[in-house]
Amino acid sequence: MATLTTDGLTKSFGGLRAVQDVSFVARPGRILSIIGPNGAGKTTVFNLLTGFIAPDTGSVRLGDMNLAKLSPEDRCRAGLARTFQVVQPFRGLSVLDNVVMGAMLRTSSIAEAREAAASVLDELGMSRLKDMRAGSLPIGDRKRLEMAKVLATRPSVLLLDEVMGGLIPIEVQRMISFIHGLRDRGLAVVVIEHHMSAVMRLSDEVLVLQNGQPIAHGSPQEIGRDPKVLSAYLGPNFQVDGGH
Amino acid sequence: MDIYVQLALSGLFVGGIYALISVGLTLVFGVLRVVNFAHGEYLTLAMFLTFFLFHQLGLDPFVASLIVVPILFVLGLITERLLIRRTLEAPHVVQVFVTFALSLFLQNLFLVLFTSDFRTVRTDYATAAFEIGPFYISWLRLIAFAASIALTVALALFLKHSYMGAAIRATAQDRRSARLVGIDVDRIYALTFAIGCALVGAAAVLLAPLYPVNPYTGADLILVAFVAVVLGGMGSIAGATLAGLLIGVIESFSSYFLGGEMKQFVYFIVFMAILSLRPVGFFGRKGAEVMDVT
Amino acid sequence: MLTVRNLSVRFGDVLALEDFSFDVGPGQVVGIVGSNGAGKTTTLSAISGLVARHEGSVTFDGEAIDRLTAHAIVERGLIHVPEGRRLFPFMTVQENLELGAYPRAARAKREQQLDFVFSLLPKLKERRGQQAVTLSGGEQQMCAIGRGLMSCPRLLLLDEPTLGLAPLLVEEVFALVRSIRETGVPVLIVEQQVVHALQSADHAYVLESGACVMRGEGHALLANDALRRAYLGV
Amino acid sequence: MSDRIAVDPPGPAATRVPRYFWPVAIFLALAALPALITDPFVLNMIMMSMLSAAAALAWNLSGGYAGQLSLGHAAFYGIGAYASTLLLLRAGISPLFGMLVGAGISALSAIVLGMITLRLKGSFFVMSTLAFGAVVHIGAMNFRDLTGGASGLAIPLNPSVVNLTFANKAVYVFIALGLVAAYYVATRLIAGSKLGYSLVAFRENHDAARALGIRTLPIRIGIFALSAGMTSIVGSLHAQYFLYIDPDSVMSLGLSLNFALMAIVGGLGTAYGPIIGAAVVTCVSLVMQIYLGNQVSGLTQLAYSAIVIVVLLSLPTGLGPGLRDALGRRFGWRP
Amino acid sequence: QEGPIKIGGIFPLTGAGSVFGNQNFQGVEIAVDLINDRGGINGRKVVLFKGDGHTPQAAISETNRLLAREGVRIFTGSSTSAVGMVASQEAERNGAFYWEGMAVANDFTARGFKNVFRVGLDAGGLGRPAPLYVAEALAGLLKKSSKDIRIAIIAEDSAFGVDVSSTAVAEAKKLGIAVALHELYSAKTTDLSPLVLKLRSVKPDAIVATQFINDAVLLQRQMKEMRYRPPAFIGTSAGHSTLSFAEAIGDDVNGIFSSSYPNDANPDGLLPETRSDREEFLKRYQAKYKVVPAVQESLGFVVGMALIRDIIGKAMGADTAGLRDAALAADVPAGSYINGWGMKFDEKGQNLRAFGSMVQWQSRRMVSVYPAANKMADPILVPLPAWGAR
Ligand SMILES: Nc1ncnc2c1ncn2[C@@H]1O[C@H](COP(=O)(O)OP(=O)(O)OP(=O)(O)O)[C@@H](O)[C@H]1O
Ligand SMILES: Nc1ncnc2c1ncn2[C@@H]1O[C@H](COP(=O)(O)OP(=O)(O)OP(=O)(O)O)[C@@H](O)[C@H]1O
Ligand SMILES: [Mg+2]
Ligand SMILES: [Mg+2]
Repeated sequence: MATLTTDGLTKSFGGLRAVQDVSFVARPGRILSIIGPNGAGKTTVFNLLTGFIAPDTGSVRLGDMNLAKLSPEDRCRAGLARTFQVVQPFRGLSVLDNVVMGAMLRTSSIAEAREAAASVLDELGMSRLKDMRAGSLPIGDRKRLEMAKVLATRPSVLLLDEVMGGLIPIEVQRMISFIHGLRDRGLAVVVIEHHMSAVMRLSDEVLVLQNGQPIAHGSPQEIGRDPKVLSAYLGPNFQVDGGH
Repeated sequence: MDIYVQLALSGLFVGGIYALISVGLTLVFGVLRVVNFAHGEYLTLAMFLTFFLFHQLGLDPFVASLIVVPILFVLGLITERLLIRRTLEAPHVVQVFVTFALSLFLQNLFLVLFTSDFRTVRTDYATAAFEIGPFYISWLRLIAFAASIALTVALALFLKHSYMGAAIRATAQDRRSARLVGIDVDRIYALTFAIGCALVGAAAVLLAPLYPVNPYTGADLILVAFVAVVLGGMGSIAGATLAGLLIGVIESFSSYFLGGEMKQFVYFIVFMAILSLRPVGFFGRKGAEVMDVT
Repeated sequence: MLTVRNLSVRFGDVLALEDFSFDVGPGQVVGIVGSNGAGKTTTLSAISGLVARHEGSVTFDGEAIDRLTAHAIVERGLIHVPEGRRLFPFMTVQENLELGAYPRAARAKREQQLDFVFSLLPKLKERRGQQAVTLSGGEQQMCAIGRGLMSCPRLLLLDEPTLGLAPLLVEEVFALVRSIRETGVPVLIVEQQVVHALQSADHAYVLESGACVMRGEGHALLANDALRRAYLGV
Repeated sequence: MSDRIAVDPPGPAATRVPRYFWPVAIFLALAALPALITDPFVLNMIMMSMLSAAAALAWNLSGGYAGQLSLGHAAFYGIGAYASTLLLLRAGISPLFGMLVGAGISALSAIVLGMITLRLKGSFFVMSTLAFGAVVHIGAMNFRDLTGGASGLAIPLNPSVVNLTFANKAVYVFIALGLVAAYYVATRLIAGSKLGYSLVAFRENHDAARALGIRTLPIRIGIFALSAGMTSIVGSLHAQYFLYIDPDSVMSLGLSLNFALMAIVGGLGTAYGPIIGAAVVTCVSLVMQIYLGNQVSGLTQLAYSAIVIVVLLSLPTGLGPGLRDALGRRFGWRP
Repeated sequence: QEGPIKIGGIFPLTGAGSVFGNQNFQGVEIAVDLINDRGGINGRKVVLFKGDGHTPQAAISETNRLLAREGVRIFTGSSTSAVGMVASQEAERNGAFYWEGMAVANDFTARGFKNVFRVGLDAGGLGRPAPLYVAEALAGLLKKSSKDIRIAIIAEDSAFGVDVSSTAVAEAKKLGIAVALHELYSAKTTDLSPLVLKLRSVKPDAIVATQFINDAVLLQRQMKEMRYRPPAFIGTSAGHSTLSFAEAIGDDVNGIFSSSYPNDANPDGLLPETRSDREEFLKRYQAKYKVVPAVQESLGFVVGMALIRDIIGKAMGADTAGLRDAALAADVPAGSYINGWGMKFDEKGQNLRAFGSMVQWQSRRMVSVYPAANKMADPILVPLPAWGAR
């Protein structure tokens, strides 16, 4: 299992500074949450990490490896996997085949990939959906499918972009336990989430972005009390333990 | 020096007609997301209509336009209703090949009805021209050019400033959302397709006095229009116009300097070169080619 | 105002919604909550005509609207703000809003309505010239609701308006819903933020696998133990 | 381009009969045909069907499985036809070798073209392949010293195996049948492999595929090149059967459209679809010619295009999957 | 042998080549009707089957269809070389007899086929008359010597234009005529003004053009628009010898030459029975199609008469070997066909007594002016008067 290190990531779109000087370390067995207002640059950070967008400056390293020159697919092969905020299923294929596409990365036999995919679906409690067409799933199941696909690539660092959006509280609870399970297996997990009560329960540390810049970094409790974060993001009524 | 100006002028004049043919095609693509391979056959049909009105009733092509353009509009409505509408939910390839088969169908229908003979609209003014300094300018080609540009500008203004135009643009961007703001999307589709056909009808009326028609005339011309549409950025009216003009000028210069047989070669090479540098064409928006993902 | 009786929707073999009946009265906020795939979006889509084939009846202001096309339903003032915002991406905020006033009834009042929306959502006024695709998630949501308001709605259907929004904005959206109700326009809202939704709703329904399993006043449901266990895990 | 293209359902194959039972049985039955049939019209019809089927199978690998809708494949067909013919005419080299040279040239040009155009999406890709086809066609017309230009090239009728020229049509039919069988097997093998899955992943959602570590560009270029090479070989065979080629008959846009049309009519992204499509389209149009050909000019094509429209509208996933679904519903039968 | 004699006609009847294909076919059909009305061949009727060879693929399947389904063993065609090449190859492969009319490819008779004959011209036959005419007659009319006369040779870029124009270039060089410009372009073009500009700057004494109809019309119109007028204009059979061409440009057609299949011959040079064939053909064609036949129709008629009357009739049947012997033995004097041709084949199967001619549009009718045997009138309007004054 490897550590993901980023240093001084910066990216502008035209005149807009979407991400500015963002640095952090995601360690095996730990969960880092990135939060911040809409448009703060969170998803852009993921795009930079996974190579879908090239940074203006800044570096990304996985263990000892500099990822700068690698394409998204090669970063995934190296063990850095992500989900999409706007889910990207293979709509025309069955749920199982969607996951097989991920599982293929670690085996050259389709039969083995199918077995691996089936067991991932099982872990996520999605076995009964395996023959459904991915395009006909409701939003929540699509989000879980998104998880299943990347888990099947057996990543060492997992980037999750709002996988809890659209889930009701009890489902959120299940998702949290699931992610804790991943952490306990030694994965490094980076989570983008607006669901604050989830963030509080889930994270080992939290990074807050605003207008592309980091404005706070610390344990969930520290963040929940940080006045800058409260005024920029959480709102004055926020309570550390109870969510809203 | 003079020769460059004269070449540029003739290039622009031909380009104007390419532009008018392309604009209808790009509009239909932009809104319905249908690449209409039968577009050229509507051109042929309208040229035949112009010919028969001229020949049987003695109607001047410019007068005939008052009949031809509305007929094409109605035919567009009918085609959309009978055929295109049924393909909108089908896979993209099915759409492409339904319109391809339609083009084959119409070509052979014309063949059965009109035979493969060439027909010419011979007006007194067909070759009238005037001189400015050392340049010769054909009235008809000048008028065709001016009318093409005028129609294109009118279309752009209509799209930009009328409610209907806004509805057409909205439908192009997201058909589901369009439904939700109360736009009758089926009607917009029919209307857009019909406008596309009417535009190509107008192009045909302008072309008829210049060029003989037989069942394959449209098929010969349409390849240029496809290139113009893509080069301009699919769905972009301004882009198609600019690309149409550009192709006209490229053709003109390359046939003078490299020989007539090379002109297509040159513009196809330019086309591929531009696309490899700017994959979405002149005014295409990134992501526009996959914009509507319902 | 809106009366829905025995609504059922089928997608191929999947029964997405079964026998759902409810009412939205004048000036009411009615909430629908439920887990993923429960059929919430399907309900709204069936009402607004996006899903054409369904069984049961939908009556709006005494008129049966279930055989009408989507645009005809919009003309009658029943406005659906869909899941995932769905703005016209390459149009400006102002153009998006103006298209909201496409229904004939709304066209005449376009300027007046625009002022109203801008006063309610000042952020949009600030961004009026910006292309929708470049807005942040929250701004997009505002714009989508604003576009709905531009149609002079007589009933507003909101599908997961807070999805993906930062906590501060979630508050703002619910505040907005309350102020819309103040203007006398009833709102039917679908939400996964169960607590918020139930707090704001006069009346609420709980869907599960396409069937309505609970109904009642918002506050009452929020206090219901069964619901708290099933949905809040407490 | 679209998310609703039929795919060979990946999944455990039907259990009762061995996986290759039906294909092998059908192939053997077909192989017996040339020996039994002497009617040259029917033999020609089978030959044309097989040439089309092989080209459609080749097209389908890239166009169907990877969703790379190319309308420039006739260029590769033409390159194959010209390469083997020129080597035979100018250097006396056997077409058996010449077709491999052609396939190599086609694959190389596909790689170059792919590196430029495979970054383009949707209709942009389609149009740029169309432009490529046009450029090659115009090139063949204009480089007259090499290609004979529009006058074309005639191959002498000197029957021999080395010349791949035969007086007896049945021999051609055997060869074409073998080619179709080989292409079918290749398609099945690829479709069931990691490569096939990767292509489908790309077709369905490009970004998602990349995010799962699937290296899309190299495999897409690879399959494009493979498809081009396979198309090219069919082109060489075409030249040897017709003994005359010119740019219009071996590299026209119409030809490219036909490859695609046959795959689509039969069932895109399936191994058997292109064969069904090619056989049905070819036979229907040839048989119709018998009944309509002596009437008014154009009637055959009129009827043909009308039938194509009706088939596409009523069975948008193609005859193969469409009929399979219908049979499946009726008899629970799944080949 | 009883039953009718079956002939298959493989012509492009649909698609881009169909204009000439249909015209050729109509001519052959008139010949068949005429012979049948005169009692057939030895009392046997002649039946003509239609095969639509709109592409080489179609040609091969139509040939096979007629072979297998209709029992046809004698074929004729084909208007375009691509179709003729394939149809004849398929006939040869099946041991049938093939009789070509209009396809001009020089390679056609160079393939070593045994049963394939071309009664019509090769590319040289169409390409040579123009330079010859320039050297022998036009130069004098333009008051120049053939040493200092300059011509521009332009052509559309299909097999037809390429083959014909390159033989014209070769012939001109042989005759010592300067070729100031040799240029090809696609017949599908919508604008020839760059070509007109080039012609204007080159200033040839005569333009020799091989064109189809639409581009022929376009060139004349654009020359007129741009006020450019060469001293003489020589077209070629395909585009410039059709009624549509005259129809499209009106009186401006007068004075234009066309190097052509002879559309017509001076009746004085024809054999007596040929004269009556000629009248029959003109009468029957006009009765059936309501227009005056042009060169492609009369060529079709010649092709039909030569095949049926002089080959099948002599061979007394339809057996391929017999037909081949009859063809090789044929020695039909010039003036035996309505266009003045005769028939004698070389060992490759090319008719040596087919010749091209020069016609000129006079009062909007085509009139033969060259060679002497076909000459109906003297050339007029040389050099060409201004546009609108013809
Ligand atoms: N390709 C792009 N071109 C231009 N601007 C972009 C692009 N991608 C993102 N942006 C802008 O960059 C900013 C950051 O976007 P990003 O998607 O990273 O926000 P986010 O923090 O993920 O927000 P949310 O919580 O709403 O998902 C936004 O203002 C967005 O509009
Ligand atoms: N177009 C469709 N085709 C097939 N099935 C569909 C389609 N749309 C929805 N469904 C099915 O209908 C059921 C209800 O879906 P719906 O979108 O209404 O759920 P929802 O309650 O809105 O869920 P979420 O909270 O995830 O948005 C789901 O099981 C879904 O799979
Ligand atoms: Mg985001
Ligand atoms: Mg929903």
